[in-house]
Amino acid sequence: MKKRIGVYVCECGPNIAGAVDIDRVLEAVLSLDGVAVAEKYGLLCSGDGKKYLVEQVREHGLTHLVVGACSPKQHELTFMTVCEESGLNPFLFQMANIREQVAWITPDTEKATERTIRHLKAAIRRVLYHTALEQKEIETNPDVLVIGGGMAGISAALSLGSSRKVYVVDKRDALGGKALKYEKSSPGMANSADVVENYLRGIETDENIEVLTNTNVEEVRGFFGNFLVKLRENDAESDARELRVGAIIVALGMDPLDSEVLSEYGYGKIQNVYTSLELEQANVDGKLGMSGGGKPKSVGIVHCVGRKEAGYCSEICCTVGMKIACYLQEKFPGIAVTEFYQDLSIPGRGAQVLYEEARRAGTEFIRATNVQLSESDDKIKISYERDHDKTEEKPVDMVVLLVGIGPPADAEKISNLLSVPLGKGGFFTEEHAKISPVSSSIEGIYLAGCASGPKGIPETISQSEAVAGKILAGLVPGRKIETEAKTSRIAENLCMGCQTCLDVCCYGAISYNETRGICVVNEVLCKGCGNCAAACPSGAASHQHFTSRQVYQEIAEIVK
Amino acid sequence: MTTILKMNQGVRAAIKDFLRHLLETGAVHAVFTLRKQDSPNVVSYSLIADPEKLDEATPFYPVMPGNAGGLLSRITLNESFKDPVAAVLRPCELRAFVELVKRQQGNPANIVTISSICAGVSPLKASAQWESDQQVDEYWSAISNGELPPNIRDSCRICEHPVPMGADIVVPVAGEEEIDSKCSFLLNSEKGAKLAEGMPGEIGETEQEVKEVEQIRSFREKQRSELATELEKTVAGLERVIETFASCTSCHGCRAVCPICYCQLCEFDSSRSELKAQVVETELRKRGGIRIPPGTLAFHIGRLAHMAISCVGCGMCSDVCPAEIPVSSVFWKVGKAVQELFDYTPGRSVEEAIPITVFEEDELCEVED
Amino acid sequence: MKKGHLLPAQEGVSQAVAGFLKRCLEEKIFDAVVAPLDSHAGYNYVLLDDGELLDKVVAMPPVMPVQGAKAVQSLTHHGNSKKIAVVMRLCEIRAAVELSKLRQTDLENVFFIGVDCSGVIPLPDYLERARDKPKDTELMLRPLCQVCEDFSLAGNDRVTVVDLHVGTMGLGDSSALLIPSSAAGEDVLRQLGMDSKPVEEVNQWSTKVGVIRNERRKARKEALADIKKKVSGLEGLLEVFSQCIECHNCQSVCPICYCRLCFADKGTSADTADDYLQRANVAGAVRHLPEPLLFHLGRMAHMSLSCVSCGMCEDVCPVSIPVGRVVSLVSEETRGIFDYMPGRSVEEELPLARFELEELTEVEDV
Amino acid sequence: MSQNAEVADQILVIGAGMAGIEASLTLAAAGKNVYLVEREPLFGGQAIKCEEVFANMECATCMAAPMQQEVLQNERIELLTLSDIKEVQGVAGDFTAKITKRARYVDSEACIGCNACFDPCPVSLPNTFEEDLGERKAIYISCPGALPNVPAIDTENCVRFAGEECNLCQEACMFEAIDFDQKDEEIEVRVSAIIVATGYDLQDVSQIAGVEYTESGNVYTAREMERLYASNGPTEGKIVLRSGKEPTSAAIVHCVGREDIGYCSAVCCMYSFKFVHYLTDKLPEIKLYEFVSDLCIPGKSYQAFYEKLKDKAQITRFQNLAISQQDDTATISFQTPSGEDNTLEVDMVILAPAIVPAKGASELAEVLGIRYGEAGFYGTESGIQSGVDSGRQGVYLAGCAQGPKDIARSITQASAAVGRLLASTD
Repeated sequence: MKKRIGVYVCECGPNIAGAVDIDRVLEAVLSLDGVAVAEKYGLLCSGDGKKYLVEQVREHGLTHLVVGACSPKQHELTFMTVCEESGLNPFLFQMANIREQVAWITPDTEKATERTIRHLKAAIRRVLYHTALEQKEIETNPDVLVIGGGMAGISAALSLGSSRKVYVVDKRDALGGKALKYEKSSPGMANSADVVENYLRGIETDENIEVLTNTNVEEVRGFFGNFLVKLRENDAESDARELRVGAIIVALGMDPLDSEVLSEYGYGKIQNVYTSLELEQANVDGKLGMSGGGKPKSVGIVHCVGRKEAGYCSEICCTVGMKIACYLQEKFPGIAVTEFYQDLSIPGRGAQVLYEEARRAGTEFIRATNVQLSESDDKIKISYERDHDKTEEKPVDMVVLLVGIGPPADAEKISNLLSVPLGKGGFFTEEHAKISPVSSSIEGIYLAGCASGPKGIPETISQSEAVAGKILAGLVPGRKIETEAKTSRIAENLCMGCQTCLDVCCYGAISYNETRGICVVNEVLCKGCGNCAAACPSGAASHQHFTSRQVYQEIAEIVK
Repeated sequence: MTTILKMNQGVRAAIKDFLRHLLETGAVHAVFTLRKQDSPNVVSYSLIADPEKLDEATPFYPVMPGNAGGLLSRITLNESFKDPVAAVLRPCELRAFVELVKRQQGNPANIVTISSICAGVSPLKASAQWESDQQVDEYWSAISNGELPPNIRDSCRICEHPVPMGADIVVPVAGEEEIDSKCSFLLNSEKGAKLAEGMPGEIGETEQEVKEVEQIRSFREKQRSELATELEKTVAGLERVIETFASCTSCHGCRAVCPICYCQLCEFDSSRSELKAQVVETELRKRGGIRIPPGTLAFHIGRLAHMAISCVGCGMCSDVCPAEIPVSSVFWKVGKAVQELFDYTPGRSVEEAIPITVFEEDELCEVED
Repeated sequence: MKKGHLLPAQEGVSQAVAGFLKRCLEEKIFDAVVAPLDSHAGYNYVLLDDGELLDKVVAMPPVMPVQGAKAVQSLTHHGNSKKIAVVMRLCEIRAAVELSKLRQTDLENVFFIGVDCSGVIPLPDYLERARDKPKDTELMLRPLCQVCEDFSLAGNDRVTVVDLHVGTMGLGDSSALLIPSSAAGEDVLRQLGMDSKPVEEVNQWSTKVGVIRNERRKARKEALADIKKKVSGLEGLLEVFSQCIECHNCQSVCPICYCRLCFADKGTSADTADDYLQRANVAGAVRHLPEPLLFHLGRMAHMSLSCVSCGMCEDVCPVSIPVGRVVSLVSEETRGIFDYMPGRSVEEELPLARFELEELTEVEDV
Repeated sequence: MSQNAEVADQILVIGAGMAGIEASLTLAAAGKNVYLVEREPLFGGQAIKCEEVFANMECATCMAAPMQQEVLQNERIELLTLSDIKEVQGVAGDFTAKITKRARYVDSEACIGCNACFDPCPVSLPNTFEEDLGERKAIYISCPGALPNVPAIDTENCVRFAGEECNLCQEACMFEAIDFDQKDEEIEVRVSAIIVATGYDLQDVSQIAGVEYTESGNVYTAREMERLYASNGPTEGKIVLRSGKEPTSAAIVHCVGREDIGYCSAVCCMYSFKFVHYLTDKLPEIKLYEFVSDLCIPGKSYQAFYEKLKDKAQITRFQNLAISQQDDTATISFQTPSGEDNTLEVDMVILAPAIVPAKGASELAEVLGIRYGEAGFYGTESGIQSGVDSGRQGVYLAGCAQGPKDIARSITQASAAVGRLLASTD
């Protein structure tokens, strides 16, 4: 079919009309091959302007549309909608930014006119190489898989259970996670176990929530709205179970930093040196005390164990230390508790309250570095440097090590299954650390709780509810989802199967076809970022709306 | 009757003057020809629009850094020149361009072709080593002695078509003994004649068909028949073919520089030509061994099948072969046989259809029944 | 000191290696062998399971008509279930390893036998003269062979992928060493009942290799400094590559350039005749194709990190551009940034395929 | 927005900072119709005042602008700028809110944001958005790139509204967008739920004992520093003192006012080290001091950020700090942890003031009938919960209105508020 391009220049009031000789521009572009019409209009983005464009496209039987106006950021969408209304595929449209890139920055009318012609020629030449792309819609399954049944997992499940089926999978034999081991939760000092049990009752009574304990995720395929998950029970001969879900929540929780550092503190060698988790457990079991059974008279709480090695602050240990101080002071009145800290990280109002309470109860806080433990008689000698110079010593009966939070033990396995990358500290990487903190880079896979980094229980619940918010908003039963139209493609005959594109794809949208020995793009998953096209050395991968040809053509005209 | 423009200056100066005349009068907007690069003794094809840049042009430089016919076809692949352009092409380059136009790989509109009666070019491997003008001087002095220049490509030594076919303007070079003091341009077409208007020199008519000097022609014929006999011995028969191509490194450089091989992705580089497991099994069972990577010979045979009918014998393939395989000689031999079979001369004219695209009722009757 | 098995080689190293390989085939240690064979007019890699063909094995051919990695690639690109022993130079083995990272070779069942390499003669020189006069001492090695440090496994911790190495240097004409360099290598010797001990010859071999390596190292520095001078700045680069006729032979024979169709051959620019004309109008004159330099720079961007400095590219350049030396120089610099050694091991990931939090910090802005 | 839409599908979001934007976008995606009410003439909250945000030093406007554009283009979101909540009646599921929408005097539909009206305006005054470091006209947008890109007339300073016969701006406008007859509007909306995301303010440092801070001296607040470095700020990113000189030394003081307010504001340590990057980026030779009491840099990525910058400044622990100003310098007197008295004179002091509830927070709390604590933040931080509970059913909290937090946590809480809202209505 013969190409009939319509070129429309927006005067944008005096913005463009006052800086550019539009008539000369129109004359120059009208003579170009394929250009059927070239016209100007007062304000194309106005209601009348849009109506005018729709009529023009129909009247002239245009096959392509080029608009010279403001920044595409402002009105590309407006004009693509115009295309759609007029029956033209919206991707057969190109916008030239002649306001910001020419009119506003070129005082000389002569020059501005020349530049405008260039920009329009470039757009005209580019649009010739555009192909009509289709926005597809796909059916979705609203159900959700939650991996991990700790605080993060169960609170997310509870928020979602009212509207869809939720599967909570945990490799352990019961839900509840680590929060069950705490008597109280810092900084609010509410009764942790009560809360968790309350949540668990909620899970039990919700018919929509199915709990699968002793179960591992074995395989995940598919994409947002249509995941196919294979589960298998631990050590069972039984067949794998297949589930269809629309979204997946990674709520694997945390594991304490598996740290050789612990042994540097004499843990395991010196009696009465405990980790904070052990102390919490002993407290819940009512076995708080010395290993021989006696009551401790003095306790040292050592902060930041493993921080240097891990390279980050685990955020909650300071308040945990204060909580433990409170436990001890409550159970053993008159006990001397000393906190050996580096920096008190106690953001927010709640933490401050707890800190003040611990101080009121008599806890001593010493800023100390280079803390070392050794046995001396039946005491533990803590030696440390106060204010980076003076070495001091303090003998205590018992030591609690506040061990930092590390990524969950399963992180790597699940990361590989889901193609969600691990980043800093070995935690799951968010789609965007600031504005997309509970999404992963794979659409439809969300992160809640400590899987993406150390955090306390309130923050964990906040994340779970945030994930629920995202799923409730984005995966509505019965609603279809639109896929990206501007995706990548891989030319079969050129692909060598080197899978470099697979390595650089952030969305898990590329898979390797073993039989054919080539890589294939899943158009539903592809977000059109173009990483694959940039990485492919043979040019087999290309971006459909930014093909080398389109870009070269545009540049060729600009630099002419 | 052919119109002829006679000039009293050497051909190398005359052609540059002529081209300058074309540019300055606006008869053409640019000239496609060889041009010296900044690095010494390096020439490459260029599109020249500024008459001043013609000083760097060197149209009949005895080196062919690529078959210009192929290059011109790539430039005009998508659309033709919109303004007139003059292209200086050697006969084999012109013929390659014509073959490519037949295959929709180039567009001749708006191109005026200037060709020469060619004395041959130096192999690239030799010219890459040139450090002075000595070899070029030797080349021209051989011509003015009425001889075939020394050290030219094998394909040039046996060239059957040193006289261009269908060029608008033909510049006799080979065999012109006074080449450095006078020359003539044959204006074969109206277009050509029109271009020459206003050039200093004497316009006349000649009935005489242009020929290389007998000496050169007979020398080339002798070389050809010698080569043919030699090839009978060295190439004919499967064993010998295998031997000829045994040292092939599979670099496929011959295909890369061949003007006729216009495919973007050659069949023999495609996934279809990859080694298959069952082939390995069969070969091991049959012979106990298989050469890897495979398909060396198949590539050459396949290429022969695809393009021998259009081979213009330019010799680029032999020039780039790192294994010194006489590729062009083999292709000449096979090409000649196929071309004769269909009475086809590649590049003779755009109108002449490529034999495989037309069906003649009585063709190849010898292989039927 | 490395352990080794002393292999008598009165009839030449090739025959000794052939004998060894024959035994391996007889004992069914391998299903097949890939080795260079003297056949017809040249040396070709052949996959064979017929022991008799091994008589034609040439352990160290004087030329490299095909980079061995290409042979391994063509054999294993779509997987390989045979247990195969591959006899090759270290640069060929390393290239095969690089290709495995790019999923072009499958090395699962491949057993690498490296051979001390004294370097190869450029193919054109060999075909012209050496074929008839193999002992012509006038003939120079490939420029990159002259400065190669990784020609032997002795004292070499930069190559860890060889299973068994054939040491020949410094041992005279009558013996060779089999040096097991992996568990699989040791296992093969054990199965054949061949002991491996720290014999005196291992010392001789290491010493000799060390001496040569030191010379090479020095020469390499000079050669690269020399080439660096030549290609410095745009002017230099343009000059070096200006003779290029875009035959792309360098790319076709490069073991690392695995693309079926090079980006530079795709014709993506789709420039029209008119574009050329316009450019000619602006510049006065334009070279017919995009600057060849763009092709070479693009190629280097794609493959220089994996360049094993084998020198194939330089061998096949019809206009004698020192392309191999330039790429090797660039490679040395780019590899340095990532502390990467192409073909060192299968596990070492390609720097570009791997994201390190702490890399290239000098170019980041905090 | 459809007038007939069910009340259940209408939601009111108060405050159009990052939290309010995130909440609105998520609600719109869920098919809800959102009234997004913003007090200021522009939206984007505090985040858009930063040139870059820690820890990746990402351009803040580049991060926020796409979300803002989406708000402006989303048919389900009605952004009401220059608007205040006057009254809220009803119960969860059916609230009626009265909103006063102050007149902008510029027709948002007709205006294309070409800024032609600024030049002719005869009034110049300090730009409060720029912390008074720059000037603006009586018809103005707060800074280049502010959204919506529609000016507003500041009636307190416009001479026409003071009775003069000026219509210069109107004359300059080619689109007839300036309408002096616009009136404040009273809007009544019925919504099923409310999300409160009113953000925070920085503590007024002039009230802090021992800190001498005047608007003409060499002591700056963190926000002034942000605007000084901002490429769309009053100096276009050039860091100069009020005197016009470049500082050769600067001290960044953490925890200013912490003792007064009694809590750690969570983000100051990080942005204080961000300032080290700002200053060394523009002034590589500058000598920097960080006065730190306790480093609060929690989370997996913040420490690495600190490690990268810590050597570019001299870090000093302090107690009992006082700041005084001289003509060209400022002096910090402090005690080291071991009790020694010490002083330091620098060209510039940058204060990291505490985060306090937004101005008018308690009044709004009364209007909304929600709980607020001693410090004035909404809701509570105690207990085991996400903090989105306001104490009133159907009203949810998000962002710094509930307590100091960084952008990521504000955004998380905004999604969480939507999560709770949707879960309770589905």
